[in-house]
Amino acid sequence: MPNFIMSYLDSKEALTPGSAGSQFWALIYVLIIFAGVSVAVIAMNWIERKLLAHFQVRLGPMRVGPHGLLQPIADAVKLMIKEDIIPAEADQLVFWFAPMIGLLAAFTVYTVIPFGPSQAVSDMNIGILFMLGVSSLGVLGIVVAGWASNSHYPLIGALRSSAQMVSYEVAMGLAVVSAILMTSLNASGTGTLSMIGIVQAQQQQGVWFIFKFFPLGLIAFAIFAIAMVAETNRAPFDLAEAESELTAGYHTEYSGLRWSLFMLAEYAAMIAVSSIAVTLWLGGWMRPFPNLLHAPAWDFIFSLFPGLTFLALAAIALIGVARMPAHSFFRIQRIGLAVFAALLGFVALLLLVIAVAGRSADMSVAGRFNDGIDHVYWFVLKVAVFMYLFIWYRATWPRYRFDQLMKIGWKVMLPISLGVLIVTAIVGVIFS
Amino acid sequence: MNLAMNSALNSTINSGMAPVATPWFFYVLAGVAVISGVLVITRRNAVHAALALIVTLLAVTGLYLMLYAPFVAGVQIIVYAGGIMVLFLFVIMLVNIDRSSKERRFNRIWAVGLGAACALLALFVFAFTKGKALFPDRGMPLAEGSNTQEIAKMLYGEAGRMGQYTFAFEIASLLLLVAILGAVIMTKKKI
Amino acid sequence: MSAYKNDQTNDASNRALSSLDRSNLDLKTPDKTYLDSNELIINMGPQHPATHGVLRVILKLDGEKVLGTECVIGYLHRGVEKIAENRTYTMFAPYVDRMDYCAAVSNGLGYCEAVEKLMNVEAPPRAQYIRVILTELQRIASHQLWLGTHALDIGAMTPLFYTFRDREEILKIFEKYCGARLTTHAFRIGGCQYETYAGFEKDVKNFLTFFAPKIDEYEALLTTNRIWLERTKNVGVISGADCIALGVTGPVLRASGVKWDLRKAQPYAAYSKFDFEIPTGENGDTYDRYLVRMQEMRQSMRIVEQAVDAIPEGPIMGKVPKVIKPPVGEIYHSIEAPKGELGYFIVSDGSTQPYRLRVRPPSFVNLQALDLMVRGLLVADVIAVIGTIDIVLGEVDR
Amino acid sequence: MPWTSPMVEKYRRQYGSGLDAQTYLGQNYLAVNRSLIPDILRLLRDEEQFDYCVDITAVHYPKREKQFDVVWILYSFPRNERVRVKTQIADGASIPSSVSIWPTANWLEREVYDMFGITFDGHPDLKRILLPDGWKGHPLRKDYGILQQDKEWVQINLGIESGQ
Repeated sequence: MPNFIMSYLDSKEALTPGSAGSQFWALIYVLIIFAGVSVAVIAMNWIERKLLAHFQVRLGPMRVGPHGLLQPIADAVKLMIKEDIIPAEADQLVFWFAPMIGLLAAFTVYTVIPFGPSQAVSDMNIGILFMLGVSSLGVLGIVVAGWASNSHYPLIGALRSSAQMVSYEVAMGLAVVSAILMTSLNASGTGTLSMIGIVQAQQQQGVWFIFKFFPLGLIAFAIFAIAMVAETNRAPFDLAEAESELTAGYHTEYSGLRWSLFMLAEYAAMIAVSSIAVTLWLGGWMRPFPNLLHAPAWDFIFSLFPGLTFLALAAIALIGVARMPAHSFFRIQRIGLAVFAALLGFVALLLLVIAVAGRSADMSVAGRFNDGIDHVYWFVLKVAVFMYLFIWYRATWPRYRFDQLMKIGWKVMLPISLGVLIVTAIVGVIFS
Repeated sequence: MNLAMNSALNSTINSGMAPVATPWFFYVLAGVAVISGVLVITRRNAVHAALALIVTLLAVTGLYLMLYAPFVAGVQIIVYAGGIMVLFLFVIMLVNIDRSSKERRFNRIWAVGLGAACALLALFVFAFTKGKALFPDRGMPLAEGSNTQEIAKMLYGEAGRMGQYTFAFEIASLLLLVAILGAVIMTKKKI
Repeated sequence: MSAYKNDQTNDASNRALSSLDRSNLDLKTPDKTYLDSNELIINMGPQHPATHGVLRVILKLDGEKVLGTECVIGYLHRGVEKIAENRTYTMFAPYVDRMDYCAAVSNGLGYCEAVEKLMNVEAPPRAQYIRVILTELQRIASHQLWLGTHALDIGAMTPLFYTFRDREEILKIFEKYCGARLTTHAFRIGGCQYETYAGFEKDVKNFLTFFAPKIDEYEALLTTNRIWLERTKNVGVISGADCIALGVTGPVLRASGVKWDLRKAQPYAAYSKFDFEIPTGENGDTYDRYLVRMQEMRQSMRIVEQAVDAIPEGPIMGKVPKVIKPPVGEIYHSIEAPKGELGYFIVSDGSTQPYRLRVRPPSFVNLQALDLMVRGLLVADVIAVIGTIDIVLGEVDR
Repeated sequence: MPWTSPMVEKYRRQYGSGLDAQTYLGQNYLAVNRSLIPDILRLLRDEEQFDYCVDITAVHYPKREKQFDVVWILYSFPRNERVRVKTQIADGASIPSSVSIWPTANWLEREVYDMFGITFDGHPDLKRILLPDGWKGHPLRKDYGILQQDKEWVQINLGIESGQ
């Protein structure tokens, strides 16, 4: 193997490629994250449709592939070959690049998301600030798209969403500050804005910040969890694209691939804000009870989880194979699902082998892989819970009206988050 | 992209003194900033001008990063590009653009503007010729890793010592509070 | 009728009148501020996901606040009344199903009863009971459709699928009874054409036991949902006196506190034999209309239950001649359709075709109140109010 | 069959021969001279509590001298009673609007105008409601030819002969 690959694998210190100055690995990470997020968005598409369908006593996509597994691919192909319509009266140039702004903003934040102590593109000193800043650029894409369409509904949608995002950013920012304040409760008295540093602070203090100064951390987390739904324009705060009022809001005039870029940006932003929540309050990459159950045996048991999860998925797919109607029409579907199950099983096996091989806590290649898989697994699992919540909200709640939304943002969430910040500061001074 | 380059970069990071990127990078950012700055004042369409201004601000953000000032860069994005410019666009979108694009592009006090530009140019030339002699010869530690903490010490001070700018900082925030209240009173008749 | 006070009528009609006067559209401008923006005229519809068909509402907005509306209707106009003049009484009967296609059975009942009244015949008791059962089932189905779409308009997706799932059970009964699901043409002039199929009573009773917990399920999703309350309480308020002045009938009128239901006030079919209540609201807002309709579904179930238990034996067709030729004269007959008072005004010249047939559509008249109800509200409320009036464009435009 | 009630007696005394009260199949109606219409309608609402205007419509009799019957169907909530008011008017004649009495008459009168071409004086916004503004003719008149309309429309808009 070339040296520059080994240099990373052999490295004794866990550093992100950005901090280590390794462009090669940074590039690899960027590509992995880009591909991973894109795949996650596609998977989210399928999962959302399936979950919503089951919430609503129907089956959801069933035709394209077994249980509609290939539906997102069919959707993507359809969107790509659809005609890209730019209205004659639209501002051509701005209309053309508006979706890119949102997409760029949504994907840029992934550079600092820590999937593990060294599994991030870079560990910036201003990590969380960078994330909030760049994700706040996403609103530009929406505003500009609504304006460039030169049409009433998109304009109203854009106005709504920019007002909404700017308002909720305030409460969100204050909630974040109260979490950052907690990172400074150490011997040196200096906090950190670095995403990795925030998780490490939780590790050192031995508590996830959601449970810190109960219930202060919990309230701040709740504020953030509400604000992030509003930030990403999801139900029940999806006023910007309120289908029944504004047809489709700011992207009414968009079609085909350009429209799909908006969707991609929206889902990428959902994953990004969930990652912030996980990092700030839910201990990031840490597995449950890292301090309480810290014996090597426990480490080994928890490191089996990724493999077991895939094993469970494979089992579910196998049950699906068995339950498929015995009709020749379903033969190809059954084979497809069986292959899918086999694939999942293979991944499970691989993960289990790595877990067993890397159980000794030394810095062997397998050990490092094992650690990395563990970290990424727990991080992704926590994010997935948030993704499920997003879908659940959408299935359950009606939509808020615009003035009510603003009222909640400014008159309820902002004072509460301000109060929590002040109380957190006071409590922090008293107890440290 | 090889090990030698990596180690070279590592060493620059560790020494913490050399610029983070090549001059080439600086010229690109500066060029983007200047060109989009020109676009801001030449575009008839107000939204285009605002978008160009955002590009300028982002280019300046890049320059801050080159100066090992990530905190200022972050604040630049979050406050100017993400906050103020969104509000700008918000207002501009509601303005009748057809009418404003027919109006005269430059207003009548161009002589003043020209004078200001000349003064600025003279200042630049002066600074360039005098060079380092103008600035105090105090090397600031170029610490990317602790930039935020340094700023905090300046503003709020360390344990047992008030910061250099604490008072100014508090005064500024008070001023902003007054401005917010003023804005509310101006726009709302009944409170 | 106790809740109704007569002395309010004049004021109310004058008030409603002045707000309908379009020259007043400009008067209600908001307080001037330093940031006044231009008024916005937007077209909601006719292609819009939430106007329930091809309704076009021209909205005059200040920001998102509605300053005035104008409904443009007629996109679905098929000239039903003209068609009636060119068809015999029997041939025209299926056409009425196409007006309020969400409540085809009710439309058919009104038409058949009007012609029967004009000919001075009466349907036999068994036919009347069948009519009541099917009409009340249709009322439940219509309200289910309303609930699903109304909730979807307000942003709750899930109730739509629940109500459509349960509405399917009613449509199955219709299908088994007369072969059609939507435009049923279930009744004939003089009675019913079809005897009930074997197991009809059992199916209906099964439906009742199946459906009772389902209403609770809908209510669990919405009735105490905070967001639902915020979106519907004090939205689209209309007083009882305004309702009467504007001719608004049905659940909208009852939600405004006027206890008036044609099934009680001027009973038709076999309704006088059943024990049921007229649910009313107090505030006349969207939430009360929601509650009233939910209660109406329960009351309809009560009626169906009583009717199925007491359904008499006997013929299902009255003594009507083969060729229907009512004597010269005219008649107005109206029934309580799910959406309000559905009336038929028929003028006969003694031939086999109606000389003039006028339909008094509840949706058309109720839609007129939209302007009064949405003034000063926000765009999102317009959607909620259109939904809560419960219009069917097939009936508005005819 | 004549309709007798205290209310009818009162009005008959007041207006004499301009008013004819009948009942048919248990439904009452007043046939009123056109000149009495505004008074009668207002009195019916203010004094007799017919506060709900159910419907306004018209019937066309092309062979008569006064071609149109205009019909108001009224209902009284306090009395739970219906009454129809009818009047005859000639083609081209107008009739006072009752929007000031029952606001609901607004759209109903517009529809009558749309379908029969009867104009209502004092209506705030009398224009077509169901048919497009540029429509020719009034469809519910008996002499309105459906086929003719169809042929003309096809010829003008599609440039072909209608197959009807």
